[in-house]
Amino acid sequence: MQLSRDQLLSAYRRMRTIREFEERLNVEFQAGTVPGFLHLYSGQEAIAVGICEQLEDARDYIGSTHRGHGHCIAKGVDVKGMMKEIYCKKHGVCGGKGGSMHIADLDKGMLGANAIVGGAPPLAIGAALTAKTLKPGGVAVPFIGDGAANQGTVAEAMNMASVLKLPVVFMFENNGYAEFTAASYATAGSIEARAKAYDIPAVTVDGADFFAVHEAAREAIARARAGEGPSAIEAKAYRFWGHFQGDPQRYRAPNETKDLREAKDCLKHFRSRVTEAALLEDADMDAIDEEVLALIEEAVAEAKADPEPDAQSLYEDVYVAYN
Amino acid sequence: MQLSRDQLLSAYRRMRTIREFEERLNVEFQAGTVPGFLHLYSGQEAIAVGICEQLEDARDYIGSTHRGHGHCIAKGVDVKGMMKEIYCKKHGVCGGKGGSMHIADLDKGMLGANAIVGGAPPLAIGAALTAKTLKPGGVAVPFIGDGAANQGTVAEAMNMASVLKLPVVFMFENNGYAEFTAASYATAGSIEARAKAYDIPAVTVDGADFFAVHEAAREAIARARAGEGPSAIEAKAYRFWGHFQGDPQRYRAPNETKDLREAKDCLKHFRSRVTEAALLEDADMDAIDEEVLALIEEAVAEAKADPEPDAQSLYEDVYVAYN
Amino acid sequence: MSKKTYREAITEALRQEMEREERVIIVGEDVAGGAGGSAGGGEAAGGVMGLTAGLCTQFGRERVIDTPITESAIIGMAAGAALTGLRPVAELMFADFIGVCLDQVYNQAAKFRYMFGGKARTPLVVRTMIGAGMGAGPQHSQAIYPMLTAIPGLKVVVPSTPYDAKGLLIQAIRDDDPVIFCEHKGLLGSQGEVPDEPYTIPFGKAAITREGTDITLVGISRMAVLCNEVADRLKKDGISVEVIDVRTTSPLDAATILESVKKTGRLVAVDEANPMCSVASEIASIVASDAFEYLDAPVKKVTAPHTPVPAAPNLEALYLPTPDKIEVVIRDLMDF
Amino acid sequence: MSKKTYREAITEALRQEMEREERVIIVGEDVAGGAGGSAGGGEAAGGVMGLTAGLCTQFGRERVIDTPITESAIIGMAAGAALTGLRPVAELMFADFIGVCLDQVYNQAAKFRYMFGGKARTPLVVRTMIGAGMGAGPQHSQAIYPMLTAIPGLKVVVPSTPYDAKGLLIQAIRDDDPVIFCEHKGLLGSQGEVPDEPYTIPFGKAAITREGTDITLVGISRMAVLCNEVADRLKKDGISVEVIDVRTTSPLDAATILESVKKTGRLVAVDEANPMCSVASEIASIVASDAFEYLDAPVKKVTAPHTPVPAAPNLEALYLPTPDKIEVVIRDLMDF
Ligand SMILES: Cc1ncc(C[n+]2csc(CCOP(=O)(O)OP(=O)(O)O)c2C)c(N)n1
Ligand SMILES: Cc1ncc(C[n+]2csc(CCOP(=O)(O)OP(=O)(O)O)c2C)c(N)n1
Ligand SMILES: [Mg+2]
Ligand SMILES: [Mg+2]
Repeated sequence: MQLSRDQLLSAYRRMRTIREFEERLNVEFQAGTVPGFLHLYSGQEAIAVGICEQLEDARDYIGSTHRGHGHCIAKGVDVKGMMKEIYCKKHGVCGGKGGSMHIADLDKGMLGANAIVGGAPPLAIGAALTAKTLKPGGVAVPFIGDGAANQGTVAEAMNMASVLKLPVVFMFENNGYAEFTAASYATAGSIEARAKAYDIPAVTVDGADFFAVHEAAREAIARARAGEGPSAIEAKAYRFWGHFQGDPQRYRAPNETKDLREAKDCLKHFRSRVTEAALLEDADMDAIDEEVLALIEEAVAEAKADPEPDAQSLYEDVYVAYN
Repeated sequence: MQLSRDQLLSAYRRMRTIREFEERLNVEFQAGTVPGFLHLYSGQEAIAVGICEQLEDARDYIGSTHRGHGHCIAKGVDVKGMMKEIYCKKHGVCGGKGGSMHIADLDKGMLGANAIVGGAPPLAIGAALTAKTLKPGGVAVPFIGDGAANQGTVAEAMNMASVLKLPVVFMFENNGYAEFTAASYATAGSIEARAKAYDIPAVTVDGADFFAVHEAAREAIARARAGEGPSAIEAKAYRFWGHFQGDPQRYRAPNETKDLREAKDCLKHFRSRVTEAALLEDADMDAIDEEVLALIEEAVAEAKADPEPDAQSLYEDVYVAYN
Repeated sequence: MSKKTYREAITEALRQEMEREERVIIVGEDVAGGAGGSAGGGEAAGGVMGLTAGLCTQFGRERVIDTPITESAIIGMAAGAALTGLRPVAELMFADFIGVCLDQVYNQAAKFRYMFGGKARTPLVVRTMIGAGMGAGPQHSQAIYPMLTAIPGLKVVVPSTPYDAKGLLIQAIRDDDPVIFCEHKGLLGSQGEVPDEPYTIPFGKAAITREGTDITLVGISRMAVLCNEVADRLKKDGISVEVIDVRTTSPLDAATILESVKKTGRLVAVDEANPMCSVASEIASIVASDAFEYLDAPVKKVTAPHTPVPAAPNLEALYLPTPDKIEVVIRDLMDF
Repeated sequence: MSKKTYREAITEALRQEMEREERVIIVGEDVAGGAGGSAGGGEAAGGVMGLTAGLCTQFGRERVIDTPITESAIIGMAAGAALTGLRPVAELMFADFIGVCLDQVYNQAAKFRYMFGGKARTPLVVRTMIGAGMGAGPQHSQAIYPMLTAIPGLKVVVPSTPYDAKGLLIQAIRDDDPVIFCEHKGLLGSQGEVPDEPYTIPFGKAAITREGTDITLVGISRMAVLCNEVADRLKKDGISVEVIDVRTTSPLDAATILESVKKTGRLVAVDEANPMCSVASEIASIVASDAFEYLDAPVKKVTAPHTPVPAAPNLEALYLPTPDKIEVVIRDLMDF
C-alpha cells in the first residue's frame, strides 16, 4: 500500500525519536545519571512503528516488554513524561513508581512495559476481549521477544486468542538473543510455525524494513478488525546494544553490532527507500532529525530538573480504596 | 515389527487389567466405597500399554495425569497397592496420603499421577535429563491430555526437550474432551503441528489400535535411546466414561459412549487382530480375562480390609529430615 | 429474604450483577460447559460445582466464556480486560491452581495501579475454591489465602455464610480493585437466610457473630463456623466467647479484633491454613503488638499442621482444626 | 580462611560441591551464558550477576546448562531430575519470577515426599535473588520468602553473611529435601571471613550475632546486618541488644528466639517483606504464644509497608526498614 507523505513523515519521526531517545539514554547511563536497569530498543524501531502507526489511541492496545521504550513512543506516549519516568521523577508518566520497565499510558492504549518475560501477552488478549466486547474493530498487539516466545504464557495466549477468535496481532521480535543466549540455541523450531500450529496465520518479515513490517501489520490488523481472529508476525530484528546497558557482550562476535548498524539500520533503509522512490527528500528528514534532537535534549534536561516523587506517594495508589 | 507370543499376551494382560480395574472401580464408586475424585481410563488402554510395554523399570520413566491408573498399571505398579491407595488405606503404594490422583512408584520409574493439569511434563523432562546424564539409553514419557496440551508448561517442556535434545517421548492422548469441553473447541490447530513447530518429529495414530501405538512408540523410543532427542505422538483416544465418575455427560450425544464402546474398543480390536492373524487364540485371552477378574476381585477385597493409615503418619514424611 | 445455600447465594450474586451491568462477564474452564461437545453445545454444567449454572443460558456465550485449561491466560486475560473497561469474574477452579498463574495475580493485576502511578483501575474478581474436608487430596484441598493476603494491591475475601457470600461477592464485583474471592468447598451446601435483592457488605469489616466477654475467638472462612459452634458449646459451661468472623483477610479488620481483645484479654485465632506465615499468625502478631497491655494470657492460634493435606479421610480429619481442638486451647487459656 | 564477598562465597560453594559430587548440576538462564552466540560459545557470563562464572569452563556445558526463559520448565526439570537421582541447583534469576513457576515448587517438589508416602527424595536447590535497594522496580525487588516459608515440604534459607552463604549453600546442596536459597542482591558485594575448605551450617539453627540482655532483635537476610548495626549503635547508649539472625525461615529456630526473649523480655522482628503474613508476623506470634509470661513490652515488627516496591530510589529508601526505623521502635519499647 502506498503511504501518504504525511504518513511517511510521521513514521520517520517516530523511528528517529526512538533512536535518539535510546542513544541519548545510553550516554546518560554511562554518565551515571539513570537509575535501575536499562534495555534499549535501538535497531528495532521499524517494528514498533511499522505496526503502531496503524493503531488508534482509543480502541487499540499494545502490551510491551522490558525493552519497552520504543513501543511506548510508537504508541504515542509523551516522550518527556517517559524520560521523567525513566529518571524516576515526580512528573514521570507513572509518577516515578514504575521506572523504565513499567511505563504505561492507558489513555494511549499502552498497557505497560513489563519486567516479567511473557507477562504481557495474557493481558493483551484481555484488552482484545474488551475491544471485541465494547470497542468494535479494536485490536490488541502484544510484543514478544524470541526469548519470551518460549514462555508458556505466550503459547497459552495464542491458543486462547485462536479459540476465542480475538482481535490480536502477536508481534514477535526475533532479535537473535535473549540476554546472552542466542535464539538459534534456545528457541527451537520456528516461531512462525508455532503460531500456525494454533491455526493462527503467520508471516516472517525483515524488521529492518519498515515497509515490510507495515504491510504485514496492515493485513493482520485488517483481519483482526474484521473479526477474523488473531494473526502473528515474526519480525527479524537487530539489537544494536547489549541486553542491558553495561552488558560486555562477550557472546557476540566483535564486529557484530557494528556490522548490524551498517547493514540493518531501519532508519538508513527507510531513508534510501523513500528518497530513491522520490517520496521524501533528505531535507525533510534532516529537519525532523534536528527537531527530534532538540526534543530529546529538552526531555533530558526537564527530567533531570524534575523533583523526586513526594515521600507520601510511597503509600498512595496501592488501591483505589482499601476500605 | 512382529511381536512375540509372550509380548502379545503380556500386552493383552495389561490392557485387560486396566479395563477391569477401572470398570470395577466404577461399580465400587457407585456403591459409595471409594473416597475422593475418580477419573477412569477405560477406552485408552492401548495407549499406555502400547508405549509402556517397551519401557524398562530402572532407566525409563513416565509422568502421568489425574487420569493415571492406566499409566501406572502399564508401567508395572502393583495393582493391589494401587487399589489400596485409591481406597486411601495404610498399605497403599503411597500410604494412603496420595490417593487416586497421586499414585507414584519411583522404583518402577513411575513419577506420579498428577492432579495439576500440565504438572508432569516439566518433571518428566527432568527424568530425561537424569537418564541422559546417569542412565544411558533411558527415556522419559509424559502423558498429556488434549486439554493439558494447551497448558504453558507443556509448550515449555517441548521447547526445553528440543533445545537440550532430551530423550523424551511426548505422548498426547487426545480423547476429544477436557472435562466437559471438546478439544475441537479448546485445542486450536493441531497437537502434532505444535510439536513439529518445536522441531520435534511427531505422528498421529489411532489410540484404539494397540499395534499402531506400539509401532509409533517403538520408533520414538529408539530415537530417544539413540540420543537423537524428543519425539511426540498424538494418539486419538476414546473416553468411555465421563470426566469423573458422577459426570452426567450432558455435553455428549446420548449414544456417544455406547458407540465408542462398540467401534473403538482397543481390547476388541486387539483380539480380532491377533485371532485373525492366528497369533493368539481366544482361549488364551479368555484365560487372562479370568485371571484378571480374580486379581481385581482380590485387590478390592484386600483394599477394603486394609486398615486406615496410622494417625501418626499425618506428621511423617513431610521432610527427609527437618533439622 | 429466604433460605438459600452458599452455592445459591453465589449464583444469585453473579446473576444479579450481570443483569445490572453489561460489562460484567464470566471467564473460566467450563463456566458454561459443553462447548464443542457432540450434544451440540448449550449449557452443560455451569462449572464443576454448578455455581455458574444457568448463566450461560441467560446471558449467552459472549458473556459466559468457556476457556481452555490455561490459568495464566485466563487470569491474565481477565486482568487485561479489567484494565481496559470490562468487569470480569474469572474462575480459578481450585485455589491450589494458583501455582500456575500467580504471576498474573501478584506481579500484574495487583501492581497495575501502583506501578502505573495511580492511573489504572483493575476491577477483576477471581473466584476460587479453597479448603480441605472432601478427600480431594494434597493438590485440591489447600487454604492458600495467606500468601495472597501478603500481596499489596490485592483484596482477599473469605465468606463463611450464604449471607456474606452474596453480599461480599456483589461488593467484589463492584469494587475497582482486584479481589480474590475464596469459596470454601465445605460450605457450598450450607444454608442461611439471604435477601433476594442485591446488597453489598463492605470489605474490611469483620462480623461479630457471638458476643462474649471471656475470650476472643477469630475465625477465617469455614473456621468461623466452627468458632460459633465452640462458643455455643462453651456458653453452657459458663465461658463467654466472643466470635469474630474476619470476612476479608485483606483488608483485615484489626480494629474490631483489638477492641474485642481489649475487652476479653484473650485471643485464639483459628485458621485452616498451614501455621507458618498464616493469617492466624498475622492476627496474633497484631494483637501482641497493639493490645499487649490488655492481654491476660498468651495469644494462641489453631491451624492445620505444617504438612500437606493428606488424601486419606481419617488423616484429613486429623489435619483440620476442629471444635474439640479449639475448645482445648480455650480451656487452657481460661485456666491461665 | 580469607576475606571473600558473599558473591565469591556462593560461587566457591557451588564449585566445591560440583568437584565433590558429579551428580550436582546447575540449570538456568545464562548460568553458563553465550550459548549459540556469534562469538562461538564458551563461557560468556556465568549468570546475570556472575555467580556461576567459571563453572561452565571447569565442568562443561553438560553440568552447567543454559536453558530457555521458561521457569516452569527449569524448576520442573530440576525437580524431576532431583526425584530421579541428580542433585540439581536451579537458578531462578529474580525471586519475583516465582509467579511463573510456583506450581512446580509448591504442588510438585515440596509435596513429593508426603504425597508419595515417604518414598521420594528431592534434593533440589533453587537459588534465587531477593530484595530491594537497587532501583530495580516493583517486579525485580521483592522479598517473597514468607509465601515460601508457609509451604510444608520446602526449606527456605536466607543467609546474611558470606560465611553463612557458603555453609548454608553447601548444606542445601547436600540436603535431601527441596530448598529455596535466597541471595540478597544488596549483600552480593559484602565481605567477610570465609574458610577456604567446604563446611556446612545446619538448617534451623539461628545465629546469635550480638549478645544482649535488654531486648531481642531478630533479623532476616539483609535485615540481620541492619540489626547488628543498630545493636552496636545502641550499645553506646547503654541499651544491650541481643541480635538473632534466623539464617533459615523454614525450619525456623523458635527455640533460640524464645530463649532470648525469656532473658530480655522484649522482641522486635525485622523483615524486609511486606507486613501481612510475614516471617516477622510468624516470629511475633510464636513469641506471644510461647514466651508470653516473660514479656515486658508489646511484641513489635519492623517491615516494609503494604505497598509494592517503588522504582524511585528516594521512595525505595523510604520503603525499606532502616537502622533508624528500628532504633525508634526499640527506644519506644525500652520506655514501655
Ligand atoms: C519471567 C522472567 N524470566 C527471566 C527474566 C530475565 N530477563 C529479562 S529480559 C530477558 C531476555 C528476554 O529476551 P527476549 O524475549 O528475546 O527479548 P529481548 O531482550 O531480546 O528484547 C530475561 C531472561 C525476566 N525478566 N522475567
Ligand atoms: C492446573 C489445573 N487446571 C484445571 C484442573 C481441573 N481439571 C482436572 S482434569 C481437567 C481436564 C483435563 O483434560 P485432558 O487434559 O484432556 O485430560 P482427560 O481428562 O481428557 O484425560 C481439568 C480441567 C486441574 N486439575 N489443574
Ligand atoms: Mg531477543
Ligand atoms: Mg482429554
